[in-house]
Amino acid sequence: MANPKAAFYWAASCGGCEIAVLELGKALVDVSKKVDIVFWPVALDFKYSDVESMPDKSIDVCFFNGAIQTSENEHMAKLFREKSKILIAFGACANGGGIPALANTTTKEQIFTRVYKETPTTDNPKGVIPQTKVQVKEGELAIPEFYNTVRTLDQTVDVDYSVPGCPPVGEQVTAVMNDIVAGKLPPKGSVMGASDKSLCDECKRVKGDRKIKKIVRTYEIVPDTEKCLLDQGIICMGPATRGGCGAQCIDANMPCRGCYGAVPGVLDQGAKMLSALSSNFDAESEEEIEQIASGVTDPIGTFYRYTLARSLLRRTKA
Amino acid sequence: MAEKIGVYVCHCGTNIAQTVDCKRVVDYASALPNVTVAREYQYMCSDPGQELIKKDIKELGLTRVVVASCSPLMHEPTFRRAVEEAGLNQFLFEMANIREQCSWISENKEMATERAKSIVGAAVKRVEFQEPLDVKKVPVNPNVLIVGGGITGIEAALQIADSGKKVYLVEKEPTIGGYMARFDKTFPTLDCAACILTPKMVSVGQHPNIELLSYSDVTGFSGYVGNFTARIRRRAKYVEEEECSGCGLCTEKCPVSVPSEFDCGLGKRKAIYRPFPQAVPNVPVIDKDHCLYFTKGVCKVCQKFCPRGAINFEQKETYIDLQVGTAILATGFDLFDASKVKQYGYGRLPNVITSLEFERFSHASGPTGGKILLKNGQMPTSIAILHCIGSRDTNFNEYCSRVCCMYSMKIAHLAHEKTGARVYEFYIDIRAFGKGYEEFYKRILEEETTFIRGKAAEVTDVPQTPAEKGKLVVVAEDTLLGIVRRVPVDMVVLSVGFEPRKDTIETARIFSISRSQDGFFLERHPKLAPVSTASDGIFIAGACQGPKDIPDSVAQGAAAAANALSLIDRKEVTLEPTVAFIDEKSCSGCKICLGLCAYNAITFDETKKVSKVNDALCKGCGVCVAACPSGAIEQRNFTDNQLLAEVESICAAGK
Amino acid sequence: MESNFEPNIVGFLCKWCAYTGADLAGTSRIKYPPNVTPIRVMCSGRVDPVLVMKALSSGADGVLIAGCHPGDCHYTSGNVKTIRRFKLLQRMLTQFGIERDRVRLEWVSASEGERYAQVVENMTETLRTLGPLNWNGSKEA
Amino acid sequence: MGSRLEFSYYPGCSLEGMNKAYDKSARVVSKELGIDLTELNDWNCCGASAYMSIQELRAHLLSARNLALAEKEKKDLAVVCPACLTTLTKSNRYMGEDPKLRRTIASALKAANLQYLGTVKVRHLLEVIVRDIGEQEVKARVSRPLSDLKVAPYYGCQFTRPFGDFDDKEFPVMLDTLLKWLGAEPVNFPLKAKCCGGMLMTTNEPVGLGLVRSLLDCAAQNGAECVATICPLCHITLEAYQGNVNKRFATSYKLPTLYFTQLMGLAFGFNRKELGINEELISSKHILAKHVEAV
Repeated sequence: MANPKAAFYWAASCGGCEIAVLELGKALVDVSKKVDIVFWPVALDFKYSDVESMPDKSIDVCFFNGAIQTSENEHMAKLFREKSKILIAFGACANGGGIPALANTTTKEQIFTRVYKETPTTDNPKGVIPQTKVQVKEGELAIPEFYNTVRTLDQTVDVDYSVPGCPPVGEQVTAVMNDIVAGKLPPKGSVMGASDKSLCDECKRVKGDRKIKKIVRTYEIVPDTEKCLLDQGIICMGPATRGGCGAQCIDANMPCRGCYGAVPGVLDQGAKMLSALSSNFDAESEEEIEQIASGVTDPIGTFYRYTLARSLLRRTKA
Repeated sequence: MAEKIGVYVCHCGTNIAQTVDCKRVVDYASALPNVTVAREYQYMCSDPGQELIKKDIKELGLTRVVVASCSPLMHEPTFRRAVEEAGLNQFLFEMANIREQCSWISENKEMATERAKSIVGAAVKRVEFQEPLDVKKVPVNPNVLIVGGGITGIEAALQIADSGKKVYLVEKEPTIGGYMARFDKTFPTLDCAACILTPKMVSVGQHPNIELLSYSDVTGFSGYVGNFTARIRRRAKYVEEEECSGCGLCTEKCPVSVPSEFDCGLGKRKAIYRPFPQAVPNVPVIDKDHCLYFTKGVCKVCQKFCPRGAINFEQKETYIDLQVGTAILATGFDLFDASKVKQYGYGRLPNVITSLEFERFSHASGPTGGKILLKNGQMPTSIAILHCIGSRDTNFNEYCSRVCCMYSMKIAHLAHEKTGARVYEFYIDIRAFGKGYEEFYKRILEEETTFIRGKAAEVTDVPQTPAEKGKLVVVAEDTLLGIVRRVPVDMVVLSVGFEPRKDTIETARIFSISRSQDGFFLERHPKLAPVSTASDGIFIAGACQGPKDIPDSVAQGAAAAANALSLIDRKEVTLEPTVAFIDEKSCSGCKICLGLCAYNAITFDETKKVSKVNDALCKGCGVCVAACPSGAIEQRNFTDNQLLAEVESICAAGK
Repeated sequence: MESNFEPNIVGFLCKWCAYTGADLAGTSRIKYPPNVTPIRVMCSGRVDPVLVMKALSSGADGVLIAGCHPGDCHYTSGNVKTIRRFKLLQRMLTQFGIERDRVRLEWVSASEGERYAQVVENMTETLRTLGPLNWNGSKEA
Repeated sequence: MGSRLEFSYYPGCSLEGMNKAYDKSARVVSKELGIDLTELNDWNCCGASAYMSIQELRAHLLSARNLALAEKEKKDLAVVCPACLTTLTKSNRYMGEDPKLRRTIASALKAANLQYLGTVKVRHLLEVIVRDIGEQEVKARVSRPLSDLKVAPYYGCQFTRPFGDFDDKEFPVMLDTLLKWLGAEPVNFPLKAKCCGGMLMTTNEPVGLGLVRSLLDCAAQNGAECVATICPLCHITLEAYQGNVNKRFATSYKLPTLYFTQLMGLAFGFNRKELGINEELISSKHILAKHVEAV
């Protein structure tokens, strides 16, 4: 029997997910003996037309990372959906919008103004901003349209599985790939390569009395490495974040930022963390409570760093 | 398998149908997914209405039922019982309140109908997610805690004790008896308060089933109906109760005299004292703030003279825990502080006194031996009694204190009888509604008391005529004559009203019961459950629920006793199963929930590394559910899915 | 702004105080705008911020959370947790661009029927002026 | 609203006319106490007097305009006339409680490019001095105590009624307290919150004069050497009608009336001219000479 065909693609993302795959190293070589890679822009040169010319459902599995921020992202998502038997939302951006989705706190217009007009390094005396179509003497040039709101992959096309993480952790990726090669497929819609409990389950730190007197940011203190960061006033997203990463950030004495997304059954990761955190504010009066709450300087950026596109509200009011 | 839902829209006569187009609500419900049948009916709570539901459950195989009618506080138990009788678990029923919070609040039929649809839609969506739940039964501890030893608490205690059940009667003061012990005569029969009260007090003191804890208060109350634990603080009396024979020698010998609280400060008492001679228990207490030994380290005269060695200066305050199944609060009231109404000059003008001070003057064993005297020692020749002090007054309390009209007339009678003075009553309305009350009013009228219909505007010592010189002048608009009158008198009696006790807030908190807008304890239903509270097993009686006279207080004391006894005789009670539970498979052991439970119902299992909820301790508030970041905690009958279904349905209805 | 816009408000009312207070408003036949659809919870402390955000994202124009007055909570301090969550939630909703008046936390005791009616009237009136939230509609690019 | 001791000052109509000395002395003592009174720019009639009972909505509008102006200046409003206090407070409260009234007023204010969100508090200067400044600060400035000057503290009808939650409504004590701080002796004055008769003088003078007379009787019998006032109308009525009282009742009262701010100013060491004390109808010279050295 022929090896299964695999494709990798990155949409709106930093490329870290691709590097995470590359970094598998020897494990990747082992896997690659069992699969034929038909599309992988980070390592091999293919054109979109190569994919377009493939018969429908001829790719066995597509690992799609990145959020959907442009018409090109959307086009490729639809294309890979058509051509692939299994479409996997790979990494935090494809799953929750990731860092690119923080663009949802602003607008396309504001982004263009900042990027093409205001940044100190920009030299754009005519104030040109990208247009989808422009006439040059050779004819009409077109670039993809930039959307006002970033979406997740599954808000764009039907998705079979999710592999969370920014980026997904190596061992987990290897395990997922091996499972797929071996045909060990969970029910559609499952999250692969992650735990079903929150990160606290695998975090070794000692959890204390949960009385939060003041919110501190990581640069303000040197946290005790044995004690739960939340007990020290640092917002750690661990309680509201799916585990499976091995608590690597915690091991580096940094709080969890929530890249693995919500725990199964939870509708909105940010709102849940907000509730878990604030319920334990150590204050009774409105003023004191307000005082502690004011320590959360950027609630959206804190609670929805990786999942704004997936959240209930999804973006700020335009 | 899809659920089969039956929806029943009640007209409640015209209460709902007048403002809500029930037909449209039924049509709307019929079209909702999984609704097998939707009907409307005149009175769903009637037997035929309930039969309608039962028949449909049996014949159509309904698996869920929604009744759109009144508030669940009204008829939820009725319909739960009905569905249960038809073989469906009672928690597969949901009530949609389209009366109290829909038809009754609107005059706009269109909007009210739309709202009713929204409310019914939410209930239909919610009920799909409801699950059958088992109701747990727990035994009832037959011991009863009664807080407050006034006439109400005394009545309740005797009723329960006589039935053979154990009563713990907790009283803050050194003696039971309450306000009634301080009164002279009682209206309308004019029998002396002591004559009818003291035998009851003695019975309490001697009853084998009553454990009287005087000079004590309740500082904690936990548990649930049938199984409460009350923490009692027993203040130090510095007198050993078991040793003391009540001979009174200590009081006699004590060199310190201070104003007596019992006599409103008009008379004196000693530093070691009984509030009054018939006190129960007949044991004195030492007032630490005035005792020479405690203030200056010398004296101990009482100890020297005590023939039984009962004085113990080393006695300490102690705490005891009592196990009880029910509690009756009969904590009584405070009298309105007359000095708050500056225009009547109480505390500023001599000879302006309160009604309770009058009672003490008039009492044979009071500070004047029953004589009504002015500050200068003379008898008054004219007395004005001002009604509604602090009552029926938007500046203070809006409610009527219910007893002042009657006791004011009693005072008029006593004043007239004892001094021969001319007596004026300044009243707003005379409320003589009880048995024999109107007759008493007539009697007082015939005794030539002058009734002036008008609330006094002020009492002043600034004369306008020579006749007013040296007098207290009561200024009032006589609303029958339509003139302002100035009536010079020697003495003014302020008929002060009732107020919630100052510690009502604290008591309500300890017992987790609510207060009504006027600050008194809130009964479960003003008409149908006057001595019950929203907390099962906790009853209220007497003036702590609102101003009451002696007959009503006694009636309530007995009623609360009957309620408690009925609960005890049931032997077991059912607990609402709407508690929280933790899904071990989802719990990551993050401990976010641990410190949030007000009842310490959540514990951490160190071997499994998960949190656990103790069913018996959980009160079902749902605080932990909302906080759990893993969605591992759910509250039965208030699950996320149920509430989300309601939210979604309401939002969809608005479009 | 639509002139005859009627806001759709989701109300989370605690069973012991606010819901009973709302019932009392009805029993007393106090008239107020029927713009709130009540959801009964045992305690305002059960109101998960997720529920509030679900309501806003599903098309509600406002959310009212009403519970016992601080200190009077039937569950001792459930409403304190509500305040804690509400304060932080408000901060975040403001960042989302949702006007503060759209999500309100109010204390209504079982005896304050009149107050409940006033709260609803006031909130309805404010939301009529603010206009529809229409979150779904405003979301797409 | 800004710092507690910065206020928009609303003098009201009478302080520009017959009660100039009140205005003068209020500004002087406020400055001394560190209370920043900046006259509200472009203020208008408060809406008091008969207006409120005849054209209630319009009275509210007048009031609301003043409140809106104060809100624009981000300060609370300090007043000295109890009638202004009552009217402004009434509108402020009613707007807070009645959404319909608020809406109506909002649309009217909008026509004048104004809006009112309800953030302004209306306060009487006496209350600000007694409650915010307090005993220590006031006493610290007393350089010339009004040693044992017997004063009848007269509040009039509107200082606390119906809205004054800051003092007893029927028997206020705030002015008594302040007078004690100044070294004066407030006499027992049971009629301290009774009607001065001012509003009756034009319609039913005999009744009005009777009221003035009972006030004077009461003050004199309790040994008062002067009356301290806090209301412009009370002040004028008590002072200007003493002659008529004497004529009608064959009495011979010559009881000086002084604004509480004038008494404060004296105790603080200001001279008479700065406080407008030379402008009164019944001279206070003799009593001041007796009690306040070298004024």
